[in-house]
Amino acid sequence: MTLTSLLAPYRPTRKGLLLSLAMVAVLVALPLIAADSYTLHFVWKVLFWALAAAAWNIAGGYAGQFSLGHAAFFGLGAYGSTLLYMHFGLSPWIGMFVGAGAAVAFATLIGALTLRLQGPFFALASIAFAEVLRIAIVNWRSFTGGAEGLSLPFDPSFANMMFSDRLWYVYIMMAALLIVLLITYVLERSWIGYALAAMRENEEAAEALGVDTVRAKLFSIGLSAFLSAIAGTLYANYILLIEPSTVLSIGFSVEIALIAIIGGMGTPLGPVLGAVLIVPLSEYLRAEFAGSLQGLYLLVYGALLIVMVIVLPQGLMSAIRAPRATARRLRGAFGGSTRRRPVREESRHA
Amino acid sequence: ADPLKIGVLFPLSGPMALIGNEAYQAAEVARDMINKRGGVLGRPVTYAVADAPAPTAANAEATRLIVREKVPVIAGSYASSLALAASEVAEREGALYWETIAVADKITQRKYKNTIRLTFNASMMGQTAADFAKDIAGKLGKDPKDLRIAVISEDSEFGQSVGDAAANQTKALGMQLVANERYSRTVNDLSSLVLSLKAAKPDAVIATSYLNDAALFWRQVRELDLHIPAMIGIGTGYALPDFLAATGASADGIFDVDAPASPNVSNLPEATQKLYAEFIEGFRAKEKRDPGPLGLIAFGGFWTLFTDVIPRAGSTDLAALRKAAYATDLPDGSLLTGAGVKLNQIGEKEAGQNSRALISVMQWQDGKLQVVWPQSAANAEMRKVPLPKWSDR
Amino acid sequence: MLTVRKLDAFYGEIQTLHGIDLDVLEGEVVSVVGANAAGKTTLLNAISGTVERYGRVSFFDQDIGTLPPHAIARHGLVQVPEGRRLFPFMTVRENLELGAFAPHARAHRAESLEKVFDLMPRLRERSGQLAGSMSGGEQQMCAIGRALMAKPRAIMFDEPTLGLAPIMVDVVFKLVRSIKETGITILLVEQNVKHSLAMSDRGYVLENGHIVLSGPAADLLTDPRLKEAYLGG
Amino acid sequence: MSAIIVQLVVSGLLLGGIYALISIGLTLIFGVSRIKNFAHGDFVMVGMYLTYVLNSWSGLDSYLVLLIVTPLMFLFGLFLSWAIIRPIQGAPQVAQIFATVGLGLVLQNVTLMIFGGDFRTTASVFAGKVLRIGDIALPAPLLIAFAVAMAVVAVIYLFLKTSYTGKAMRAVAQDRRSASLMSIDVKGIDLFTFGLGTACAGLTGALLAPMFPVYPTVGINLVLIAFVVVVLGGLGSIAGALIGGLAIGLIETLSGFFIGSEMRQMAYFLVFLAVLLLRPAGLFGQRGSEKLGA
Amino acid sequence: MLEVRGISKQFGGLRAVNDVHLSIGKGEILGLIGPNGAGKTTLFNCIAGAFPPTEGQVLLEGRSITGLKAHQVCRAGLARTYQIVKPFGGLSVLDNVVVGAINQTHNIAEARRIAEEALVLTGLADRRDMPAASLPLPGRKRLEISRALATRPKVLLLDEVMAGLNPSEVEKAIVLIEAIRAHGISILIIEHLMRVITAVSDRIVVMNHGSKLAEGLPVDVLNDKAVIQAYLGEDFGAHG
Ligand SMILES: Nc1ncnc2c1ncn2[C@@H]1O[C@H](COP(=O)(O)OP(=O)(O)OP(=O)(O)O)[C@@H](O)[C@H]1O
Ligand SMILES: Nc1ncnc2c1ncn2[C@@H]1O[C@H](COP(=O)(O)OP(=O)(O)OP(=O)(O)O)[C@@H](O)[C@H]1O
Ligand SMILES: [Mg+2]
Ligand SMILES: [Mg+2]
Repeated sequence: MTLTSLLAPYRPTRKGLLLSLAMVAVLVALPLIAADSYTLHFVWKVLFWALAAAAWNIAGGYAGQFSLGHAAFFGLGAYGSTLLYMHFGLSPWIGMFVGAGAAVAFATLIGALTLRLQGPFFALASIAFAEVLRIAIVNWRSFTGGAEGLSLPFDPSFANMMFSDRLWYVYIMMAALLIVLLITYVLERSWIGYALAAMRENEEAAEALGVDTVRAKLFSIGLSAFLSAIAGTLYANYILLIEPSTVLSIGFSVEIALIAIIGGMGTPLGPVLGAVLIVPLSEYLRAEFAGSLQGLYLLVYGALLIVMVIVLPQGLMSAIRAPRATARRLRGAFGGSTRRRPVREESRHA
Repeated sequence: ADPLKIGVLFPLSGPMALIGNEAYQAAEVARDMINKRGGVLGRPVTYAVADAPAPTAANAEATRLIVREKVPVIAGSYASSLALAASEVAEREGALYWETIAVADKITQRKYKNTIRLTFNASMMGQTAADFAKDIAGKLGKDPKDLRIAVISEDSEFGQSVGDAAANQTKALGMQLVANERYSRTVNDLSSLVLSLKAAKPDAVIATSYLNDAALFWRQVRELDLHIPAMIGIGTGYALPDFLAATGASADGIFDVDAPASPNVSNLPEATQKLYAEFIEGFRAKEKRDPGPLGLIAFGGFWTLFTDVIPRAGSTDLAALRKAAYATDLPDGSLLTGAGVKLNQIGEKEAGQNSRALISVMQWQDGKLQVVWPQSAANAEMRKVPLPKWSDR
Repeated sequence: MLTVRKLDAFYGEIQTLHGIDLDVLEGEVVSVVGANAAGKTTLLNAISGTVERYGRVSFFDQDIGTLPPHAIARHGLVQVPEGRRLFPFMTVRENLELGAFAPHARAHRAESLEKVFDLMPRLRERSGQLAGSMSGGEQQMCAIGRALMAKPRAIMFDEPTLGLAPIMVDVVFKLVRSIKETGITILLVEQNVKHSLAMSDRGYVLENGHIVLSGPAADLLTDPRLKEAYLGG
Repeated sequence: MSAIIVQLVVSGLLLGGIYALISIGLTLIFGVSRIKNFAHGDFVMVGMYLTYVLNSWSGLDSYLVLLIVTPLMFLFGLFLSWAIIRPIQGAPQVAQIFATVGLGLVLQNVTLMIFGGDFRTTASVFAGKVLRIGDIALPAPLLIAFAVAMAVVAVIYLFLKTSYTGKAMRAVAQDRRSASLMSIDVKGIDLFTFGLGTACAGLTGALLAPMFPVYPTVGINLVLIAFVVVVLGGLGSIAGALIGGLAIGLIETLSGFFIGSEMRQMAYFLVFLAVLLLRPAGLFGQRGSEKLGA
Repeated sequence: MLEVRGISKQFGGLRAVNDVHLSIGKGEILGLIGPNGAGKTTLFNCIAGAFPPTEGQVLLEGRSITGLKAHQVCRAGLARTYQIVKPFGGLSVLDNVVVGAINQTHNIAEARRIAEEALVLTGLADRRDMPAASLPLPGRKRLEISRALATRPKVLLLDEVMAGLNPSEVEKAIVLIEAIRAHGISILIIEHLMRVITAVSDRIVVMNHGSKLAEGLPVDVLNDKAVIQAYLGEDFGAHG
């Protein structure tokens, strides 16, 4: 009734609105209550992954462009604002949008060149593009810092988007996430949302119904890239270190997509849900198993991933939207009977 | 007494886990040894362990160690990217960051007050390799200005900075830089690189490699019959027993520039010799094998912290710790590797960098890595300079 | 020989068949007619085992109600699916050969192939062509041929004339008739109700997943309820 | 100079043979069951460790051990297919990707826990042997791997084309339901295909072991190349895997020499993208199969 | 309304459509028949912009739409259905149709109203909330029509939308076609059911091997010797 009604698509209700406002209020208040910097870091991290996954979701979830190369956009944002800041002293608040512009340009290039590719072909092509960018950045040392990356001198001020108190970072990240979620909500309910959904389901049919799929693709990947780049800048100004083997890596791209999928791709709150689940889980596992048996943490993580996919292939969101069907699935997955047994008749002949 | 908790941050899982764990094991031996001696400041030492496979994790874990575990010092970390991320947190949150192994120059170039590094940096390694090449020019039958040097490196942050330093030093010393190549450490084949070198005809190759690419390179050098009169490796790739296992007898005569794996113990002061024996024994008992060079370095870092810095600080207060750290003055030969400790002071260039870090050149000789340069640390004579042609082996 | 009792079928949440009882005797042609979405395809699929189903199905006294589809096909109960569903990137000959995948059919592959080619000479002409590139009628022939290759004891046809030109509709109906004459039992789902009932022995009428009417085909053809609902006046 | 170029081409082709070998199992599984197995590189890794362990325990040469490793990996594949792949067969393709990513993590870390992170080298009488024709060097292990790659391609190609089981596998690839109606045990075929693909990975591992040191994450480097090869050659096409593998090998050595070692990967990614642009289904892909996707 | 001038389409060595001329007036229904593989669907694809014709021109209300992209053709006022239906399986029936309507208006409430109208017309209104994937084949065909109608076309191309309907359903569908025509929409319809073709077509064009074989009023065409031989079969009429 409560959460589900809020999440049901195309049915914005007053209750839903109030509920989301309440949730936002709680969110905003939360960091104030628990204010030690580890907690803040933790909250930041959840918000950060939610943001990255939500940005991915627009292309990967809504438009069916299953990208495994989003690290490229993210990296362009991180590198763009950081280079401008370090070389020209440009405030990251402005550099952020320059970086995002570069990401949009790169996305447009990728989008235009991969128009005909679908499914795994698109995914592989997106990896290839991201790798090409990574290799270029690694080898252009004089400008990009090469494999060593860039390390931002810590010089706290609002203009530098650097703060001694992590609370700032948390609120900035929260604001960014809320904006992206809002964009997603509006998009989903608008005609563009329909066009994207149609394109995702069947490109040719969408085209025949008047959807300009070329524009729809470029729009979705462009918007997604833009938002990913913003996330990149926010990341860079918090961690203060960007290096290609992290922010441009395939692993990073995969993790972003993973969170959206675990949560439920193509739903506004799916990425948030994914981050809320995955980040604490991995943090807990790492803290728990560090220093004991090496590898145990990733082993458990991998196993959980498998179980999750087997049990909830459509993501957590599907479990919230259709709790009963999911419960049945769960019972089925763990060997219980899902429905009454086949009828057994006494006599073999009718 | 209540225990003294020290933060320990290494990559214990993920792609850097191999050496991360080696260093962590050495740290455990150091803790056990100090506790046997009654701990530090009369308190037993315990570790708050953090596994940081990547910089984001390093940031998170460093924060956790300082804020939650309330550790006064974080020691680590082996990988430079982790050191950069974690030391940044230490600077912000107020703890001493004690780097024992990571070599990126940048770690001590950010003017951070709380970041100390006991080991050398990447540029020093690259320069040493070039210095060494010049030193053996005579043995190779060449005048240094005619010595043809090829620099190759894998393209990680370590390889790039070491490679650049080696290339620059080669030019600075007036030698011929005939090739300067980078490659990805995940390659499955280096034949094109070997063939490029074949065309460049170097007298010495200075190679910064990780392990699998080091083994791959040397295998293909042999297969493609490239004669390299002097092969100077830099870093762990050429030093690990795994390298020997992968290349067998053909490794004989290869140089490696690194902290000494088996320093000439007899050259060390008696106290250090004892310590050395105790550490080796402790490590063997725990891990059933000998420690590698990074284990030695890591141990030295932890041991200095426990036996010198914290006792002199007298408390775990940050200011006191920092003051004590910067006042450290251990002569050469104090650490197991033969190095000493004296930090560049705040305000100086590269504050927090140990100026007495020792880089040595080792050589594979009959399956053992012997220190052959500089003379003061050497425990064996250099041999096979130049290396015999493949057809003569 | 084919006995269906209390058969239910489900697509996920939705129950599509409700307690179907149906019998087909050896050598018979039985038609199932019904509106769109009545569940005719689902019925054939439930018998073939390709949808989730519960109930008793026996074929020549063998219980097949819980077997997987391939095992059912191996008992000689073969379906020609709606929309033909050939293997588009394989040649006609390969499609036919795959029809004889079941061990008992494989042994007679060569002679079955000759029989099929004799029955449908067009397929012999096209035996090297990729199945996906043939016209609808030819594809339908290939699908029927593929079923015959299995040495079936009974064939279930699901709308075999769907989308075919009138001239091909004739051809297909003639084919079905000649298959009946070889003694193979037939269960036929077809929208061309008049035509299919005319060649059937008995018929069932399916509505919303229930059997609402059954009996000899001739009686059904004249049944006023059927006439009104399905024969279009 | 010309000797160097000939050597580059030879080295490229030999390297390409390895890439082809790595990719065959992947393309097979991809083609028949539509499973995108991101753990494939880790299967190769497991094959390498198995070879290493059997070699060092029994002292048998790794080329003999191969005869044990391959069938063992077939069984391992059957088990994984039954335990993990079967339950996700109907799941959305993205979910499948992540199940296999998870599987890869598990395999990597189980080996890490058993063997530690050390690099392990497998002994063989052929390791280090080089066949020299004039100035051209042909390392024996590479040559053997290349020959095996050719043989495996030929055998699997013929198997798919002529054998009944092979045809059934192709049928399943094209229409699963139709195949089941033709008496084909689709789940059995899935199981068998996965077993076969895993056995190919195991065989690859055994052939790589004498050449490359093995460590828990060695598969990560292999799987991406394997995917590039498979998509370049064409989804599900065995001949495509061979041609794709050889092409990537050649591109690597030639670009490494003429442009610079740091550009090797860049070069093959660029070629890969160019091919996808011109032929979205890959060099040998069934036209339109890029839309099949799922 | 729609004029097709000398359209040809070549696939490699195969000339699937060869120099076909057609024209449809406002509110007219033109039947297009021919043996399987005659090139009817290919002609549709050329007209609707799924791919460009090798030769020839297509004019809509006198304006050339040749070579336009499918979505441009659609916006120009020409909608089509697919013989191999392509529903947006994951979306509800209603949402499928809304996609057609967003062409007309970017206001979703308005688009939904248009979509519901179309669903009422095609008789799918009671299944509006079902996922499209769960519709059986004929339902999907009606969904194709509904979506096409929601784009408010001037010309509608229908490709075998009645295949699989039983005789009484066919009768209802004929009524539906007439209702669509009553909205002033011109229709080009491919169908193999002669009952339908004769009932709705004002004129008929017969294709064979890519070329036009015959054209004219239904009675004339259906008694044409060549048409009977190529398409209807000698004993056509025995059952029809
Ligand atoms: N894949 C599916 N998923 C969910 N529901 C389905 C699916 N296929 C069919 N249905 C539902 O099952 C019911 C029966 O469909 P079925 O295809 O058996 O009808 P039919 O009698 O064969 O109709 P037709 O004459 O159109 O072929 C319909 O209500 C349909 O909506
Ligand atoms: N994309 C394509 N590439 C190659 N050949 C094609 C393509 N599309 C159709 N064809 C071929 O063109 C010919 C005409 O096909 P088309 O689908 O237009 O026939 P049709 O008249 O619609 O037949 P039906 O009544 O069975 O639907 C066929 O031989 C078909 O195989
Ligand atoms: Mg049906
Ligand atoms: Mg057609």
